[in-house]
Formats: sequence, structure tokens, C-alpha cells
Amino acid sequence: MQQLLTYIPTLPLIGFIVLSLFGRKLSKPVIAAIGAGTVCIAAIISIVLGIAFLQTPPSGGAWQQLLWSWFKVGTLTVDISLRVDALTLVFIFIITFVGALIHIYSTFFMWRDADYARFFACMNLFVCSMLLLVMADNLLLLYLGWEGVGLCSYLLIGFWYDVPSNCRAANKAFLITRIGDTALLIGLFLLFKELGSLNMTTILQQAPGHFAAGSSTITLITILLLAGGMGKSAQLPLQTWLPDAMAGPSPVSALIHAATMVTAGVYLIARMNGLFLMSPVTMAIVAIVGAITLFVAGCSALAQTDIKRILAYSTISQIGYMFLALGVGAWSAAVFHFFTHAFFKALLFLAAGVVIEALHHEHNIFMMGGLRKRMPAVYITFLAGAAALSALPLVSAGFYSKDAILWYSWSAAGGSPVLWFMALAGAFITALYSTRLMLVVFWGEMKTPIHEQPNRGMIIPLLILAFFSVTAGFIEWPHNMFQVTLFADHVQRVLPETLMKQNEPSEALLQGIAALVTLAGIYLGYVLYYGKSGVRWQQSPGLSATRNFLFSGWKFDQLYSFVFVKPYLFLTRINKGDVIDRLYSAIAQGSMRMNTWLSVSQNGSLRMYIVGVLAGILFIITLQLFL
Amino acid sequence: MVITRYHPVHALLYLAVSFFASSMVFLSLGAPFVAALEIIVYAGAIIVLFIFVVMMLNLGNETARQEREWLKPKVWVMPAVLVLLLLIEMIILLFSNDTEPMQIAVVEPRKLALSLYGEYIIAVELTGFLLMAGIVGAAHIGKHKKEELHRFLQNGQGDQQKTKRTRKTKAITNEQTALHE
Amino acid sequence: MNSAQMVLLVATVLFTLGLVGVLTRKNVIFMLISVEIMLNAAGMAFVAAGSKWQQPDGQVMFLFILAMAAAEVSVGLALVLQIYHQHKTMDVDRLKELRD
Amino acid sequence: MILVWMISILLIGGVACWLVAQRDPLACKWTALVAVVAAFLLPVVWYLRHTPVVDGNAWLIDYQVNWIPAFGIGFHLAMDGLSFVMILLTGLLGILAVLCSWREIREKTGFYFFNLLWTLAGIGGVFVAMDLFLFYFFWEVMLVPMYFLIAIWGDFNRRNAAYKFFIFTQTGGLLMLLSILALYFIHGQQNNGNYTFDYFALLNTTLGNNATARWIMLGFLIAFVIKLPMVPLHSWLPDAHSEAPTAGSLILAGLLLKTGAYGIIRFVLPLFPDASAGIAGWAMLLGVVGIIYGALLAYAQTDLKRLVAYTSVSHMGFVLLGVFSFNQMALQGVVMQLLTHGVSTGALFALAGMLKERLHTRDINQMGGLWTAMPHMGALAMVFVMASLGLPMLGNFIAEFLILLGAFEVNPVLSVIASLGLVLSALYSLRIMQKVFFGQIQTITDPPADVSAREWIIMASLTIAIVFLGLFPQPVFNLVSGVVEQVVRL
Repeated sequence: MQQLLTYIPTLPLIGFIVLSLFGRKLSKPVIAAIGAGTVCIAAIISIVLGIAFLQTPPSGGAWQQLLWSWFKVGTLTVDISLRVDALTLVFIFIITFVGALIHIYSTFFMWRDADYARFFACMNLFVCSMLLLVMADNLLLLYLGWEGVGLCSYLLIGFWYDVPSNCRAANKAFLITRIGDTALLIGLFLLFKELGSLNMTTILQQAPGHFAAGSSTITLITILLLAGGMGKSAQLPLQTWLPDAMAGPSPVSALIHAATMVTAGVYLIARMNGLFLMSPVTMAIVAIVGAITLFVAGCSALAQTDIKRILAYSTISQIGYMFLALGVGAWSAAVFHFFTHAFFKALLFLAAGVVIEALHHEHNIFMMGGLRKRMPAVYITFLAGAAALSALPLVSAGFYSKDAILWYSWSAAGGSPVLWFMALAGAFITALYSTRLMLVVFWGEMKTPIHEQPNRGMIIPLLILAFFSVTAGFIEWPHNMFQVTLFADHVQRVLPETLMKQNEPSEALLQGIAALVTLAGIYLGYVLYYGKSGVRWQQSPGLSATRNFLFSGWKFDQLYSFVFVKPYLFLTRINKGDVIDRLYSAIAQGSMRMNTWLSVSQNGSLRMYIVGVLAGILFIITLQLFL
Repeated sequence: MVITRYHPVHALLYLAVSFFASSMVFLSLGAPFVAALEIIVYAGAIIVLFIFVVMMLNLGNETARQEREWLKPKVWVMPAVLVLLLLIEMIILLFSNDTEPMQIAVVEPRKLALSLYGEYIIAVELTGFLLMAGIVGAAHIGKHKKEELHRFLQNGQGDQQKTKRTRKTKAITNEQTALHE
Repeated sequence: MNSAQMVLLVATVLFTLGLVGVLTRKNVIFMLISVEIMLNAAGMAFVAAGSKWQQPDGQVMFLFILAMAAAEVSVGLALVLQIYHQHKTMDVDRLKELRD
Repeated sequence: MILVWMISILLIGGVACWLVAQRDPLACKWTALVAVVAAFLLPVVWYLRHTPVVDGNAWLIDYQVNWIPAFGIGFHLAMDGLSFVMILLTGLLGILAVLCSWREIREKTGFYFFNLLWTLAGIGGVFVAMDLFLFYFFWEVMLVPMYFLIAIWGDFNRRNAAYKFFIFTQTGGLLMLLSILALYFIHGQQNNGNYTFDYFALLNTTLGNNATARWIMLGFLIAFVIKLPMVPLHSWLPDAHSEAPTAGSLILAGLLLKTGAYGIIRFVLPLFPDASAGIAGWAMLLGVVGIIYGALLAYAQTDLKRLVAYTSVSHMGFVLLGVFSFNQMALQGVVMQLLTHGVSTGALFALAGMLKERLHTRDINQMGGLWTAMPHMGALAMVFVMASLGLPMLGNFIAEFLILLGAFEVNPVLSVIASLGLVLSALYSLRIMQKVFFGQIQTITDPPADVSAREWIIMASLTIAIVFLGLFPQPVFNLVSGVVEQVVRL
């Protein structure tokens, strides 16, 4: 079993190498076979591995596979070494399985694109890096994967590079995540300085002995790690890149910017749970960041008109939920929400891709409408996804994961009613915008004619994902219903148990409130957006200021542009000629001027020379006389 | 008088007179040999050389007229004032330290010759070299330049000037680019 | 006021006169003539000094000056010839070839 | 002996090129290529045949004869792990430089290759000379032909750039000469008139941390940091790099800058351990300033080669930071940075040269959308742009990571500020891609051709090198560990 570990990241890597070297010479079916095939095989391997893991858990709770020693300098030893435990297994499963479905979908979706091979090369590289990220046994290898996924994200957001705005979006995504990455890197330095190792197991073992709980060092380290996670996972205040990242093709948004890469921050915090638990301050910050982000992003999603931007903001919001869960110490709930979110958000993006493709690349939801009858398959799957997103009670996977988070946000050790209330407001907003999305896109009258029906190959992945969006929640029921907690049992081999407060209100009460709020949100959305009222509501002048504010994502972009970008550009522009270089040029020019000035005396007139000599003699003799 | 004449030949004549005068001074200083040399070499050889050149270049009344034009007070007042200053300073220097009067004694040519070929032998040889170089140089300059001149004359005078001017402008542009950079 | 000083005074006057000549004249020939005067003055100063200390050295120096003057005049005049042939002028102010 | 052969093959090859070119320019190019390949295969073959056990501070080769015994000048060449690694880099980039200029140089081919080969010989000599007089000699040998390379085959502003380059580096060189002489006399006086220029003998000179030692050390240091370059002394670099021909930029960025860092590691630290420890804080500070300042300037440039040149300033700031951390990890990182920066920046300059050959401009505002026309070149550029911004998997990351990690243990604040350089490096690197390869294709009548076979060889070897260094850096670390440990112990 253990040997199979190597193949999971290697297969997509091979796909990447083959496609990037020979991609232009291969025919499209071959490219599709290589691109999708490698990931599918990896998915099968990971499922096999998962079954093996569940049947006979390895000793020590993890498989470990050393590939080669990366480098060894002084006291620092870094290996390229893979490690799979229960937590990693969940991530591997999602990455390869959802990844494989998205690859299959893209073989049809991208069929007419000229750069077919490049697309699959980047996608395969992404899968490889993402797998390395979650399978890494030391933080440096994790960082390698971390940057690798950033690179692929950059390449794929800017996939249609001939549109300048796409490139700008790609740059923005890379830079903002890079800021987080650098913080993460500094965190690594600090960790290494303190503990002398970058191996995750070693760190988690040694940390409790080395740091005092709540000491400033551990708080600093965890905040730096958190900053890395915030960059990658698009949490406040580094969230602005994700909506713009929607410039990439829809499968990219589904795979990278919904299902996998943006949850890397969640993985990092979950993986480093031992460190975070030692710093209550950071835990509180994580929870607060999550709560604020989910609320802010949800509000922004309400005002968007671009279907993919709505989904992007909802992704930010949902990851906010995960952070909230992590912050209150509900580790397994966070990972569980990641698990279900990957299914339904990938589904929503893929379905949105189908819709956009069918409508001549129309992104504005108010130019859509009435698609219910014309694209029934897409409609049904989208409905399943939207239901899961709005956490429709009992029949959607989203309910089970989000409900757990809501409950923990009140009653877990780190929870508080304020966080719970924020989360509840977020749930209401989520339901509202999901309903808005459904109603505006699929109900009403048709505004843009359908240009072609989607290919069957694209529908099948949608159906599979829809199936999981509905059923994935059944493996983990709330505590007060059935005693089915398969997921938590699995994950808690790695993650610590959630600590609870003593006298929390009854779980059923909170569940009931949450369900009611969700239904209220759906009802409000129905009232506001059904039929033509949606358009009227959108155009009402009284709200335009608020709407613009929310539409621009709370003006974060403008703020950053004002605070960072403009001063930076100004600084670089004024210094383009290099002040120091000017200094040297000034010396050179000074001597040049001296030269011209002195060369006046060198005028070739013999008599002038003699006068000069004479003046000199006079001067000397005068000196002699008077001194 | 020498320096104020317009006509070169007049100037040369006054120069000869001044040489004679100074040779008399030498004689009174007790240096008969030097006095003789003064007359022979300066008044004899050098003046003759000058006269040759004046004759070769055919400098006559023409030049005199030219000189008259050039020698305006505007031209000579400034240097004259400067030189006057110098003169005053030197005189002050001369008389600033009073020394005892000296008695004039004749230094014989024999003594002179002994010291010349005794302690100053190397200097004498160097002088020989200098004279040699002077002769060769004079001959060379006189001859070589003329050949060059012939070549230029064959190619045409304008051509030469043109090449010179282009070289100069090139140098200037180089300088300007350097400045510009 | 003794005779050595007198001689030196004469030499000085002679020197300055030569200098004035060099400075004021534009004609190269006149300048050369003035230079001769200056050299002569220098030589006179040497001889005066030599006779003051009753040594032959001053006269030896005069001899050297003499030789140098001869060489200088011969070379200088050759140059004058050439310059006149090339530029058809004897005006030093127009001969600014040294400039570049 | 093998080192003598290596250098003399280059020198003779250079002369041969000059002679052959008068008959046949093509033959001259082949002569140059053969000479470079031969010269650098020699140490490699020797290494493969002997495969010495690398440990401690083993000197792999040591060759010494008297040269001018009256002044204690010896012809002393020696090679240890550090030198060997640098020689390998010289070899790789030297071969590529010859290939780069295959079509670019059309005038005075013979003299061009003469200069190129002599520069390479000088660089090779600098890396192996163990006699300070000989070192200075090679230092000048590499300088003067480089001046000609810039001044004759450069771009529009070449004269100015060449002057600037020469004046800056020569100033440093003369200061170094003064220091060498001072050291020579001090050593001679300490050892009863046993005057010698030999490196190993001079190592035993006791100097301490007094004013004399500091001045002598500064003389060396200034020469090396001008070459490096450190920030207030960097201004020759953008001009020289952007005006030089492609191969010239390649050698300048890839090798000449490295001689500065090599000099610091080889001479400044071991000869003046106390004095250099005294100024370590300032040097690190200047390194960090260089990182940030270079990155800011790089972002503002519109001239592609100039942009890349300023990135060198930024990357070399890391070297300075690392060297003066006196930390094993940082020093290993420095050596790694020398190699990877040589490869990655060399590649970027080669790319800029190829672009200029096709588009006849270096202005990135006039480029754009070139990926459509040249997907292969775009992909190659992407690799090296990513290398320059420190993407893991490529060598630069390991170097910068180790330097920052090492520096962090010594001075966390500076290291954190230096880490900001990583963000800024992303800014300028992505700008290259965005301006040159992304966006709408400019209206060019005929789209430029993609990478040719010769260019493939150049870029492929560089790509392989950088990926190899990124994934399997251990052999390099093993080779230089002896030197590094020795320096750290001081």
C-alpha cells in the first residue's frame, strides 16, 4: 500500500511533463487521455488507499514514504517525503476525486480551445502540487506545494492571456497570496529557530515542551502561519483576489478556487492544530476572521450580477465558516465542511460554466433566465448545489456540515453567542443569495437564446457531484439525531476532540433556529426575486449606494489601491532613474563641466599661456614678498 | 628699441646693438671669454640666422605695415603693466638684502675650460646632444613638412582642411554624446 | 648700491623688456627675438653671479645657455618657416592648433 | 596542472580565434566553441576520474611553481569544492555565451571571441588563483576584455556604459591592490622579511581588529562589493548589463558578479575574520537595502535588460546578507545563490537577447502578446521568471530560503525585511511576463519565429540546471561544505 503513495502525485506530474514538452504535437484526444487519465488513475489509487486505510489503519496512524533527501545543511534536514494520515486522506480523496471529475468535464468544456495541451498541463501540475501540499511531511515541502498551487492558479487565471484584465487578475491573485506566503515563510524561520526542525511530526511533538501555552512566541508563529492561510484561503483582509480570479475558465474556478486550493489554509491550520491550540489569542483571531469574512463576503455576494463572482464571494464566505470552526476548536466540523463544500461548490461552478458556455459567454445573471425548461439536467444539478450551499435542512450535505459549525460556534470552548449570531446572519444571507441566483437564472423568462446544449460528457460529472452534494452529509449526523459520526471518527485520529462548554443551550434549539433562518432567507429571496420583481428590486434607486458598496466588495480594492498600490507605483516611478545613479552621473557631469570650463584656458593662444606663466610668477614672488 | 620696431631688419639691428652692449658688460665683469663668445655666437651666428629667415620669407615693408596695425596700445598695455609689476617686485627683491660690495676679478678662459671639461663634462656632453638634436630637428622639420605640404598641395588644400574639420566635429560629437549620457 | 647689483638690475630690466616683447608682439619672429633677449638677460645674471663668487661656474652656465639658445633658434626658425609655408601668416593668435 | 591547461587553452584559443577569423569567421566560432568546451571538460573529466572524497577542507588540486621568487610571487593555482563549483558554472555559462553570440556578432568576430575567451580565462583564473598577485592579475585579465566587449559590440550607449563599468571596477581593483600590498608588507614584517603573496601563508598573518586590519579589509571588501554589487555602488551594473551584447550580459550577470561574492568568501572572511565580524551588521543592512531597493527599481524599468539587471542587484543583496551572517546555512545558501542566480539571470538575459534579435527593441512597452507567436519561449521565460521570484522546485528558492533562514538566526529583523523582497520580486517578475508575453499581440507585420534549435540547446541546458539545483541540491552542498565550515569556524 505504502508504495502506492508515490504514484498519486507522480502521475499528474508525468502528465504535466509529457503535455508541456510534447503537447503541441499531440492530437486532442491523446491530450485529453493523458490529462484526465492520469488524474483519474490517481483518484482510483487514492480510493484504493482510502479503503485500505479504513480497513487496516497503519501503525502510528500514518503511512510514510521517503522519496529522496532534498537537502541537508547544518542542522537542517529536509526530505522529499510523503506522509498520509487520516486528515491527509480526506484531502487526497477530494483533490483526486473531484479533480478527476473536473478533468473529465474539462475535456469537453475546453475542446474548442487552441491551447488545449497547455490547459491540461497546468491542471495536472496543479493537482500534483496540491497533492504535495497535503502529503508533505515537512513544512518546506508543504511550502513547495503551496507555491506550486499558487503558480498554477496564476497560470490558469491568466489562461486567456490575450485579455489584459485576465492577466491583471492573475497577477493580483499571485501577489496577494504571495504576501501571505511570505508571512508563512517567516513563520517557518521562527519555528526552525525555536525548534530546530521543519518536520511536522517533530514540531507537533516538541512544541508543547518548548513553548509555554499562550506565550508570545507561539502566538507570533501561529499568527504568521494564519497569515499564510488567510492569503491562500482568501480571508479578510487578503480576500480581494478571489473574485477577480474568476477570469479563468470555469473548471479552474471549480477545482482551484472552490474545491481545493483555497482550502489550503484550512488544511494548514488543521494540520498545525497543536500549535494553534497553544495560543488562545490566535484561535480567537482565527474565529473572528472567519466570522467577519463570512459575513462580509456574503453581503458582497448579494449585490453581484456576475454568476461566477457570486459563487466566488460565496466561496470566501464558506471558507469563512471553516475558519470560524477552526477558531472555536471544532476541527472535524471544519474539515467536514471542506468535504461537503468541495462537492457542491465544484458542482455550482461547473454548472455555471455550462450555463455561461450555452449563453455565448454571458456572465450577467440578469441576462439569463428561464433556463429551467431548456436545460433540465443543469437545472436539477444546480438546484442540488444551491440547496447544499444554502444548507437546506436534512436533504442537503451543506446542512449537516454547516449546522455543526453553527452549533459549535456557540457551544464549543472557544465559541460565543456573538460568533454564533454572525454565523447565523451569514446563513441567512447565504440562503438569500442562493435563492436569488436560482430564481434569476432558471426561472422567469428567457433573455438570451441558448446557443447550444451542453455535451453529455459535461453533464455526467455534474450528476455525480450533485449526488454527493445531497448525500455526502449523511455520513455525519448531528449528535442529537442518529449516532452516525463516521467522518468525525475518521478525522479524529489526527485532530483533537472539540472541547465543549458546560452549560450550552440544547442543540435542537439552535438547530431549529438555524433551519428557520435558512428557510426565512429562502422565502425572502423568493419574495424579492420571483418573476419580474427581481429586476425592479435591483434597480431601485434607494439602495444603489449600498449596492455599489457591496458590489465592489466593501471597497477593499479601492482601499488597497489607495494605501499600497498607488504609493508603490509612485515610489517606483519617481525613482525610475535611480537616485544613486544620478549621484554618480552628477559627479561625472561635474567633472565634465569642469573640463569645459578649464578648456577655455587651453585656447591655443601662445600669448595667453605666457600671461598665465607670468601671472604665476607674480603670484609666487608676491607671496615671497609678503610672507 | 628692439621690441618696438615694426620692421624686422631694424629690430635685428637693434638686437645686435644690445648684444654688443651686454658683451661690454661681461668684459667689465671680468669675463672676457664670454664677452667674445657673445659677439661671435649671438651677434654673429644667431643674428645671421634670423636675417636668413627674414630674407627667405621675404619680410619687408609689408610686414612692417602689418606690425604697425597689430601693435596697438590696447594690445600692449595690459602685458606691459603686468611686466612692470614683475620688474618692481624683482627690483625690490634685489635690493631687499644688501650685500657687501664685490671686487671684480678676471676669470681666465683657462680656468673656465678646466671646469667645463672637469666637473661639467656630462653637462657638456648633454649640450652636445642638444645641439645635435637641434640640428637634426631643424633639418627634419624643414624638410619633412615640406614634403607633406607637397602631398597636400597635390591633393588640394581644401581636402586637407575638410578632413581636419570632420575629425574635429567627430571629436565634438563624441564629447556631446558623453555629456548627454 | 654695488656693481653686482647694478648688473643684476640691468639683467632684470633686459629680461622684462624681453618679456614685454614676447607678450605684445604677434609676429613669431619678433617673439623669437624677444626670447633671445630674455635668454641673454638670464645669461648676464649668471655671469654676474659667477664673477661675484669668483667662480667659473657662472660662465659655464652662460655657455650652456648659449648652446641652448642656438639650438632653440635653429629649431624655432625652421618651425617659423614651416608655419609660414602652411598658414601664410606669422600671427600667433591665428595659430591655435594646440587647442585640441 | 589541469588548471594551468584549462586557463592556457582558453588564452591560446582566444588568440587562435583572432588569427583564424581573418580567413573564415565561421571557423573562428567553432574554434571558440571547441576551446571553451575543451577547457571546461578538463576539470570535469578529471573530477569524474578521480572522484575525490569530499570532506573537511580538502584541496582537490594544488599546483604551485615559482614565478617571481624575488618578490615572493608564486604561480599558485588550487581548487577546492567552492572553486570547482564556480568553475563548473563558468564552463556552462561560457559555452552558452559562445553559442549566444553565434549569430549576434557579425563584425570583428575574431577579436570578439578573443575577448570573450580571455574574459573567461580571467574568471577561471580568479576562481583558482591562490596567490594574491596572481589573483589580481586574473582580476584585471577578466576586466579589460570585458570592457572591450561592451565598448565595441554594445548597444547605443555602449561607450558610456563601458566607461562606467571600467571606472567603477577599476577603482575597486586599485583599492584591492593597495590592500594586497599592505597585507604583503605587514606579513613580511611579521615574519622577518619573508615576503610572500601566497594565500595560505597570508592566512597566518595576525591582524586582529585594529584600524589597520579594518582599512585593509575595507580595501578588499570595496573591490568585491562593487563587483557584487552592493547598493550604493551598483550603478555601473544596469548600464553595463543593458548595453553589453547578450553574451556579455550573460557573463557579467552570471560570472563577473560571482567573482565578487567568491572573493568575499575566499579572501575577506578568512583573512580578516575579526575585522569583518566588526562590520557584519552594516554589511547585512546594506544587503537588505539592496534587496529592497533593487526590487523597487526593477519594477520601474521599461527596458527589459535593465529590469533584469536591477533584479541582479536585488538578488545579490541576498548574497551579502548571507555572507555576513556567518552561519553555515546562510553560507551554503550563498553558494547556491551564486549558482542559481548565474543560471536564472543568465537565462533571462539570453531571452532578452533573443527577443531583441527578433523585435529589435528592449522596450517592454513595445512588446506584448508574444506567447501567441512564441509559446515555447514564453514557457521558458515563465520557468526563469518563476525562478527569479523564488518558486520552490527551482534552485533560487533553496538559496534564498537558506540565506533567510540562516540570517534569521542572527538578525531576525533584517531577515524579515529581506523576506519582503520576495513579495517585491514577485511584482517585478510577473511584470515581465505580463508586459512581454501576455496581452494582445502588438501589430507586427510578421510574427517572430519561435525558439530555434541552437537556442533550444542554450535554454534547455539552463532549465535542466535550474531544476536539478532545485530538486537535488545536495551534491553542491557536499562539495562546498568544507569551505563553509572552515569559514564559519573562524
